[in-house]
Amino acid sequence: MVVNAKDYDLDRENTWCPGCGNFAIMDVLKKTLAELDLPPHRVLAVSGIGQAGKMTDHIRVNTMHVLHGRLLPVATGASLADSGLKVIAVGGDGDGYAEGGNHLIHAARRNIDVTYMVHNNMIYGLTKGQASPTSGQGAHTPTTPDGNPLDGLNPIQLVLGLKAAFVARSFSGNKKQLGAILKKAFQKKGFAFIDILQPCPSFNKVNTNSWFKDRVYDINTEGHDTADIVQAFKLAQEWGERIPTGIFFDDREDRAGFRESLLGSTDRPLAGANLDPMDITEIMEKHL
Amino acid sequence: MVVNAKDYDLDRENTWCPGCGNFAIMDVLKKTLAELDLPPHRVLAVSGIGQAGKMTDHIRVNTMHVLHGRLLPVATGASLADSGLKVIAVGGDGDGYAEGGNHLIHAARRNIDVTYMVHNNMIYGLTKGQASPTSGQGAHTPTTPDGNPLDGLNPIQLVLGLKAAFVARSFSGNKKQLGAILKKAFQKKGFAFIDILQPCPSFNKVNTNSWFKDRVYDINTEGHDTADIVQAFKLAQEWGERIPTGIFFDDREDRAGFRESLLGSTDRPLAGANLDPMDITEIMEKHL
Amino acid sequence: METASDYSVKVGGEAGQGINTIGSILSKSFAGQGLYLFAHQDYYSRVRGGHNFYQVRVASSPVYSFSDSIEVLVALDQASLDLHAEEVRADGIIIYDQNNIEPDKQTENLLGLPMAELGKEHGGKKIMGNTVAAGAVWQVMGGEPGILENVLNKLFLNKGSKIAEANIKAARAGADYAAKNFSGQCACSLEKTDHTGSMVLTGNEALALGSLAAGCRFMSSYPMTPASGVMQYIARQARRLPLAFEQAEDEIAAINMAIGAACAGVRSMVATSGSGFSLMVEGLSLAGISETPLVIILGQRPGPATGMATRTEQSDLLFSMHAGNGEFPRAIIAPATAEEAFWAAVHAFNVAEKYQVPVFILSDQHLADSYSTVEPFDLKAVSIERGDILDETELNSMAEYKRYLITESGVSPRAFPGQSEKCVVITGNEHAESGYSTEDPVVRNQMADKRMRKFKGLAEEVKPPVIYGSEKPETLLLTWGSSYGACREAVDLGNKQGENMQVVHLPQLWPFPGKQVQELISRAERTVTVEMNTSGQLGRLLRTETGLQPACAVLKYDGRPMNAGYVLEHLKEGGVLPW
Amino acid sequence: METASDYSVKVGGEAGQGINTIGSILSKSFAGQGLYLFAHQDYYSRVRGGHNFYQVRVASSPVYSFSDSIEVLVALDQASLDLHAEEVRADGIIIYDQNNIEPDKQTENLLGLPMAELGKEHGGKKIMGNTVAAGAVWQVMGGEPGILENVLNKLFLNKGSKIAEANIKAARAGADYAAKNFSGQCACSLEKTDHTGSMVLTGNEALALGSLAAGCRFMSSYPMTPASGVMQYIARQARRLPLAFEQAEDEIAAINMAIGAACAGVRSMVATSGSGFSLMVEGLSLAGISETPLVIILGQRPGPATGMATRTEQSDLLFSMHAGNGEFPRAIIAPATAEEAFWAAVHAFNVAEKYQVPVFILSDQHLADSYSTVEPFDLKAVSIERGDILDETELNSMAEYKRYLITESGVSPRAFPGQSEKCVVITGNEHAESGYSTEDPVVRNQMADKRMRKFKGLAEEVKPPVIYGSEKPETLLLTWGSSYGACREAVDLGNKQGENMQVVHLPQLWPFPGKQVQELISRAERTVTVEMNTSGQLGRLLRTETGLQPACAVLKYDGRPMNAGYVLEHLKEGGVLPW
Ligand SMILES: Cc1ncc(C[n+]2csc(CCOP(=O)(O)OP(=O)(O)O)c2C)c(N)n1
Ligand SMILES: Cc1ncc(C[n+]2csc(CCOP(=O)(O)OP(=O)(O)O)c2C)c(N)n1
Ligand code: SF4
Ligand code: SF4
Ligand SMILES: [Mg+2]
Ligand SMILES: [Mg+2]
Repeated sequence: MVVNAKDYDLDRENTWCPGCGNFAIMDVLKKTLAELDLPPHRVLAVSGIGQAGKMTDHIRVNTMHVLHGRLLPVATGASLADSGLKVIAVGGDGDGYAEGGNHLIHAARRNIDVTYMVHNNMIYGLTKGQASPTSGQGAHTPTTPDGNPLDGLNPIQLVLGLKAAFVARSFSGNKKQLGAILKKAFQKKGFAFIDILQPCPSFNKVNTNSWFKDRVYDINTEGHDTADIVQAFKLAQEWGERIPTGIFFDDREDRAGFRESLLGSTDRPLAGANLDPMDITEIMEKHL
Repeated sequence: MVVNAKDYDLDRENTWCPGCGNFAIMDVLKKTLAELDLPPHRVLAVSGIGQAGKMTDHIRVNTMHVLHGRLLPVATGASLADSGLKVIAVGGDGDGYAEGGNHLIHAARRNIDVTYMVHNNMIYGLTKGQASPTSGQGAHTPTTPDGNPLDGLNPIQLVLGLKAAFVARSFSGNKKQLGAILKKAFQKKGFAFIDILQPCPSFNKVNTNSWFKDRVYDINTEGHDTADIVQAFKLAQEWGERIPTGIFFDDREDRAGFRESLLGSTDRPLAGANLDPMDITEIMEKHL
Repeated sequence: METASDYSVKVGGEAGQGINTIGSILSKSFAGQGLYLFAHQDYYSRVRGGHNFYQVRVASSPVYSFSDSIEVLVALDQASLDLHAEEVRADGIIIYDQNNIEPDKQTENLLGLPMAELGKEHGGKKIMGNTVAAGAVWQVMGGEPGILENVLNKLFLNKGSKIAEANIKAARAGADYAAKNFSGQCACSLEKTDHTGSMVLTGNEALALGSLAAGCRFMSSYPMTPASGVMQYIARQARRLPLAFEQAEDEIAAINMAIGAACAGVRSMVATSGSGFSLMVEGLSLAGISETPLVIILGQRPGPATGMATRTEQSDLLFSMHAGNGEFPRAIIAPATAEEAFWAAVHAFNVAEKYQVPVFILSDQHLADSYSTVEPFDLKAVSIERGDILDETELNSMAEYKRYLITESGVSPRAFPGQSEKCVVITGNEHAESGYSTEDPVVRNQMADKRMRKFKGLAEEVKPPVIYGSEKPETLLLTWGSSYGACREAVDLGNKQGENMQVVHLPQLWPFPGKQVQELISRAERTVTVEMNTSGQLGRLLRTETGLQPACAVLKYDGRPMNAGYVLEHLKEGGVLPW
Repeated sequence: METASDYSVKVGGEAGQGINTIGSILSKSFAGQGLYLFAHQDYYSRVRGGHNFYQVRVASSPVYSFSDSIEVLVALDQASLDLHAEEVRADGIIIYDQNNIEPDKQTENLLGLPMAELGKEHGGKKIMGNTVAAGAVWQVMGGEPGILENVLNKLFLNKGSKIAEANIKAARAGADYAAKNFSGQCACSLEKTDHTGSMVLTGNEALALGSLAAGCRFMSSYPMTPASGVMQYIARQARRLPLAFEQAEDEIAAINMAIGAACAGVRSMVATSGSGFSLMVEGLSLAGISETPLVIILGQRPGPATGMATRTEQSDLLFSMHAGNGEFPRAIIAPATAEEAFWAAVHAFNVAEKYQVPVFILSDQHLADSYSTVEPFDLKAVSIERGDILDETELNSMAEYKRYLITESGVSPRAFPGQSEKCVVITGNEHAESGYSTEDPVVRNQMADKRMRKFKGLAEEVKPPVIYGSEKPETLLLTWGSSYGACREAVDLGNKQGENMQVVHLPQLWPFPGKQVQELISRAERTVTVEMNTSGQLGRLLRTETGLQPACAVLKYDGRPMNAGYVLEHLKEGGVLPW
C-alpha cells in the first residue's frame, strides 16, 4: 500500500491561530506517517485537552480525544488491548507536565508502546495564556501577573531521569529535524518521547519563533553519542542562549515494550469484535 | 531551649512489625530534631497513607496525616501559610512515587520549604505486599504473581532530573549516615529529598536488611563532589551489586525557597488566629 | 418593568477581533450615564476565529437577563451579520464596516462605518476601529460624549496617556461620522439619571472581591473556564495584600494545598469547573473528616467530561451535594447575580470557619462572565466570623489540646500548628478527640455523630429563599443560580400580561430550606422548577427533601443561557418534564 | 431456621498469628461435611499485632449472617480471651494455648491445648500449632477426620507433599489431644449431609470469577482495601488467560487505562474503594460522554477520606449515583451475597456493553471478605451480550462510520480502531455523530437526549427486587447489599416469634425499580429501611424516586457489620431516624 500525506487530511475548519507552530508539527506528522506507509486506520492518536490536543480534530486516523492530562493512561490501555495499532499520544506542556506529570513518569517506567509528542509552547494556549510548568522565570501571565517566580521545568532532564527509551527535543520551525526524529521515534520499540518547542504567537510573546530560531542547535550533527545517558544529561543542562535539540538518548539496551513485558508476547490478542468466552471451570474448581 | 529526643515521644502503641526499618528512621528523626533544638510545636510533620505515614502516630509534633500520595501539596500549603514552622513530609514509596508522583515533580520545581523523607521499602506495606514502582524486576507480589515484569524506578535519577536542591539516599540500617544527612537536609533552604532504603521483613523477602547492608556504600566518603549534578547522575545509574548512598546533590546555587519566591519575602505573615480584614476599597473603586 | 429605556446592543465578531473592548467601553459608559445593564458573553473554545458576541442590555431600571431582540447590532465580521441581522428590531440599526463586509441585499437598517479606516486615521491603528465603533454607537444612542471619554481615559490610562488620547480621538471620529451619516436612524435615546457611581462587575469579579473582603488569604487553583477569572483576579492582588496565590500542577494539588493552608490557620479557597472539581473530590472528603474550613467555587459548564468548555449549564448541583466518599456536612450556596455573588463569598467563608466544613459556591458560565451594574458594596457590613478559635492564653492553660473535642454543636475549638506550645493533630483517618487514629466502634459513632450534628447549626444559617412577584401566585417558578434572572423577568412580563406569577430562588441549596420552600409552595397553585440541566436536579432535591414534586420543569441544556421569553414559552407548552 | 446444627466458631488473635489459616481450614472442612457456612473477618489496618478475628457459622441449612454467641472460641492470644470469652455460650468451649496465655480464674469452659508445642513436635514448626488447633476443634465438634485431611491436602499441596503431610500430622496431633482431654466438653455435633461439592467463596472471589466468566479481558487498578482481593485474584489468572492486569500508578490512571482498552474493544474493569473512586470521578464522566462500557467495582468502607480502612459501611450509594460532572446514564448493581456477586458481574458487563455506559458494582468489606458456601456456578447459563457491534463487512459497506449515530434507543453501533479501514473517532468533548467536537446547540441537545434515552433500555434490564418472608407483612425491611443477610435472618427470627415480616432487597439500585418497590411497600403496613450509613441513603433515594418515606430506618455506621439481633433490637426501639 502506498500511503500519501494527503490521506490524513480531514475537511474540517482548523481553529488554531495564524502563525501557530502547531501547523508545522501536524504537517510533519502526516508526512512521516505516510513515509512509514502507515494507513490511517492502523494509527491511533490519543490526545489531551489543549490547543495541541486539537491535533486529533485535523488528522484522519483513529482518535481518542480524552481528558486534560490523561492521554498516556488511555494510550496505555488502548495499546495493550490491540497490538495492531500504532499509537501516538499528543498534547501540550500543561497537559503533559502539569496535569499529567505522574503518567509521564510511569509511561517511561513501563516503556509503553507509544510515541509521545509534547507541543511545548511554554504557556497554556487554549485557556488563554496562563503560565505552564515550562514558562520561564519572570513570564508575565494572567496567573503570574507579577512575573513567574520560578524557573521553567526542563522536560528533557526529567525524562532522562526516568530513563525513557527514546528522548528527544525538536522545534516546530525545523521540520526536517522534526521529521527525522519522529520517524526514528515511530520505529523505536516502546516509549519514545519528543518535546517539541512550539511558538504560540497569541500568548507567548517571549519565546517566539525567532527567539527559538536564534537559540536552537542540533546535538546530533555535533556528534553527541545518543547511547550515553550521562552525556545526554549533561547536554540537557543547557537552556538559555543556546538550546540543544535532537535525539538526546536512544537506549541501545533493546528493552521490551510494555505489551511484550506484561503479556509475555507482542501479539497476544485481547481486543476485537469477537469475544470468545474464557473457560474458567478449572479456576472455579479450586474453590471446591 | 534544650530539646531532648524524648520530647518527641508519644505514649501510643506502635503498630509496625518487629524488625521493620521504620523504627530506626523514627529514632534518627527524633534525635536529629533534638540536635537542631527544634521544639515539637515548631515542627509540622505531614504524612501520607502507608506504614511510613504512620510515623505521625508516634512522634509528638504538629501533624497532618492526610491522603495517600497528597502529603506534598498539603505541606506546600501549610508551609506557605506559616513561616514559623519547620515542615517535614514523610511517606512511603507507593505514596510518593506512584500515587503522588506528580507532586514530587512540582515540589522540586517550586523548591518548597520542606524536607521530604521517603521510606523506600520497595513494596506496599500497609496494604499487604503489592508491588511498588521501586519493586525490582521479577518481584513476586499479589499484583505481580508471575514476577514483576518491569525494572524498578530509580528515585534518585528522577529527582536529579528535577534538579531538586538537595538529593540524597540513605539506609535505615546506617543511622549515623542517615542522621548526618537529615541534619543537612533540615538546614537546607527549600526542598530537600531523601530516599531512605528500608527493609520490610513482612513483605519484602528479597530486599532485606542484609541484602541492603551487603550493597550500600557511601559516595561522600569516596569523595563525590555534591555540587556536580552530572557526576551525581552518573553515580545514580548504579543499582545492583553496589548501591550508592549519601548526598548526591546539594545545589550551591542558593535558590530561594518557595515561600520567598512566591511571597517575595520569607516572613510575610498569612496565618494566625488574628485575621485583620484587608482593605479592598481601592480595588473596588477600579470597577466604578 | 417600568423602564423608560430598555435597549440591547450586540457586538459580534471573531475571537481576537476585540468585541469585548467595544462591549466593555459601552457597558461602562452606560453605567456612567446612570443606567442599569446586563451584558452576557457568548464565545467558542478557541483563541482565534469562530463566532463570538457580547450583548449588553441597558435600561433605566435594573435588568437581570437579556432580550431576544436588539436595537443595535455591531457586526465586525460577515457571520455576525448573517447570524444576527434577524434579531434586529424593525426600528433598530446595524453598524458594520463596509470595507470588510458585504451585506446581503435584503438586509435592512444597515449603516456602514469605515471602522478600521477611521481607527487608523484618528487613533493610529486599525484595531482602534473598535473604539471608533463604540464612539459611533454611543453617538447614535444619544449618550453624553464626556461620559464615554471618561471611561476611555480610565480604561487605557494604565497603558499611558498617549494610548488613552488616541482612543478618545478614535471614539470622537466614530461619533462624528455617526452624527453626520446616521442621525435619525436609531430609535434609541439614552436617558441620563443621577443613579451614577455603580460598578460594572461580572460574577467572577464579584466572587473574587467578596473573597478578598472576607479575608481570603490563600488560593491555589488550576486554570479552567469559566472559573479562571476568579483566580486571575485574586492573582493580581496577591503581591499587594497578605495573600498567596499559586497555580497548582493539577486540581488535586490545588485542593490539598488549600487544605494545608487552612489547617495552618488561613482562610483558603479554590476555584474550578466540573472536570477539575471531579479531581478534587477526594480532597473534599479529607476536608470533611479533618473538619477543615474550605471554600470551593465551582463554575459550572456543560458536561460530561470536557463537554462544552465555554458554555453554561447548572448540572453539578447533586454532584457537589454527594461528592466525596463517606458522609460529612457541607454547605452549598448559589448566588444568582453579581451582587449576590459578593455576599455569597462572605457568607461562605464565615460558614466554612464557624462550622469547619467545606462550603461550595456554585456559579456557572452565565453568571461568571456576565456584567451587571452593582452598587459599591458596603464594606462595613462585611463581618468576619471565624467561629471558635482558641487564643494562646487559653491554649497555655490547657493540659492538652484536643483538635476534635466532642461538643454539643459538633464544632470543636480550633488551634493552629505553631500557635502555642500545644501540638495540633489533624487527620483524614477516623480519630479520637486527640486527633490520633482509632478504629474503636464507640468513638467512631461519637465522631460520626459529632460531625453530622453540625447540620443543625448550618441549617440555622441558611440564606433564606428570595421571593419576587405575586404574593399568592398561580404559578410559582422555583429556581436557582443564574436562571433567576430569566425567571424574574418572566414573572414581570407574565404579570404584566395578566398572569399571576412568583419566582422563588434559593440562594442556598444545602442544607435545604425545606420548611420555607414547602410553605411557599403550599401558597401557590402550581410550582414549576426552572434550571439549566437535563434531569431537573432542583426538582429531584425538592422531592427528596419535601416529598413534593413540581407540576413540570422548564429545562435548558444546549449550553446557552435562558431568558424570560424562553421561560414563558416553555411554560405555555407545559414545560419539559424530565420525569 | 429449621437448622439442626447451627454453631459458631470464633478464632481470635493478632495479625500475623494465622487465624485465617485456622478459619479457612475449618470452613472448607465444614463445606466438605455437606454443611452451609457464613464466615466473616474482622481486622485492623495493620500488619502485625492488634486484635483480629475470623468467625465462622456452620449450619445444616443456608446461613446469611453471623451470631452474637459462639460455641467454640479459639484464642491465640490473651486479648481474644479477654474480649470474647463472654460471647461463649454456657455449653460452649474455649480452646487456648496454656503455654502462652494465662486465663482469668473466673473464665469457664477453658480447654488448654499446647498448640505451638504439638505443632513443633508433630509438624516440625511452632506455627503448625494453627493446624493443631484446627484438628482439635474439628475433633471436639465431631467432624469426620478424613474430610479435614482432604482439605489440608488440597490447601498445602502446591507447597509440596511434605508440607501437606506435616500439616496432616499436626491436625492429627490436635485431634488426638482433644479426643483424650476434651471429650464430652463440647455440645456441638456436626451432622454430615450429602450436600457436598459446594464452593467456599468470598464476595471478592465471586466478583472476580464472575468477571472472568463474563469475558473481562482488561483490568487496571490500584490496591485498596477491601477491593484489592478482586484485582489480586484477576492478576493470578492474567498469564493463563487472554487477559491483561496492570497495577496502575494511581486510580486516575487505572480508570483511564480501562477506558482506553474498552474503546479498543475489550471488556474492561477497575476495582477500588471510596478514596480511590473519588479519583476516578473525572474518568467516569469521560466514560459517560464517550459512551464507553466500563465496569467499576466499588468496595465500600467507612469514610470520609481514609476513614477506617479495613471496616465496612454502605455510604457511597448516592455518591456513585451522582459522581461525575454533567449528566449521563449509568447502572448501579449491589449484590447481597457471594452467589449474587458472581451473577452481578456477568450482568454488569452485559449492561455496560449493550448500553455503552459505566456500570457500578457496589460491594462492601463485609461482602468482600466474608466466606459462604456457594453451589458451583452453571457456566452454561452465562450469556455474553455485547450489544450492537458492527462487523467488518458491515463497516466496509458504509460510506462513513459514525461512532455516535443518533438512534431511538440512544445506543450507537460500535466499531473499534483498527477493526476495518474505517477510522473511529472517540471524544470527551460534546460532539457530532462523527465523533468530532461541536458546540452547535441543536446537536448538543440531540446528543444529550440520545444519551439520556438509554435510561429506558437500562430500566428494562434492572434486576428486580428480591423478596423473602411474609407475603402481606406488617413490617417490610427494605435493604441493599450485604445488609440483606442480617435482614433475612431477622425476618426468620421475627416470624418465628410471631412477627409478620418481609425483607425486600434491591440487587440493582439504579435505574431505581420505583414501580415495583412502590407496589411492595403498598402491601406492607410499614416499611423500614436498613443500611450501613448515617444518613439513610436508600431511604433518601426511595423518597426521591417514589415520594414515599420509610417509617423509620435501622442504621449502623461503627464499621462493624450488623446481624439479625441488631436489626430486631433496633426495630423494637423504633429504629434510628436520620431525618
Ligand atoms: C481537569 C481539567 N483541568 C483544566 C482544564 C482546562 N484546560 C484545558 S486546556 C488547558 C491547558 C492548555 O495548555 P497546554 O496543555 O499547554 O496546551 P496548549 O493549549 O498550550 O497547546 C487547561 C488548563 C481541563 N480541561 N480539565
Ligand atoms: C487513594 C488511595 N488509594 C489507595 C489507598 C490504599 N493504600 C493505603 S497505603 C497504600 C500503599 C502503601 O505503600 P507505601 O506508600 O509504599 O507505604 P508503606 O506501607 O510501604 O510504608 C495504599 C495503596 C488509599 N489509602 N488511598
Ligand atoms: S493560542 Fe497559541 S498555541 Fe493556541 S492556536 Fe493560538 S498560537 Fe497556537
Ligand atoms: S509491613 Fe513492612 S513496612 Fe509495614 S510495618 Fe511491617 S515490616 Fe514495616
Ligand atoms: Mg501549552
Ligand atoms: Mg512502601
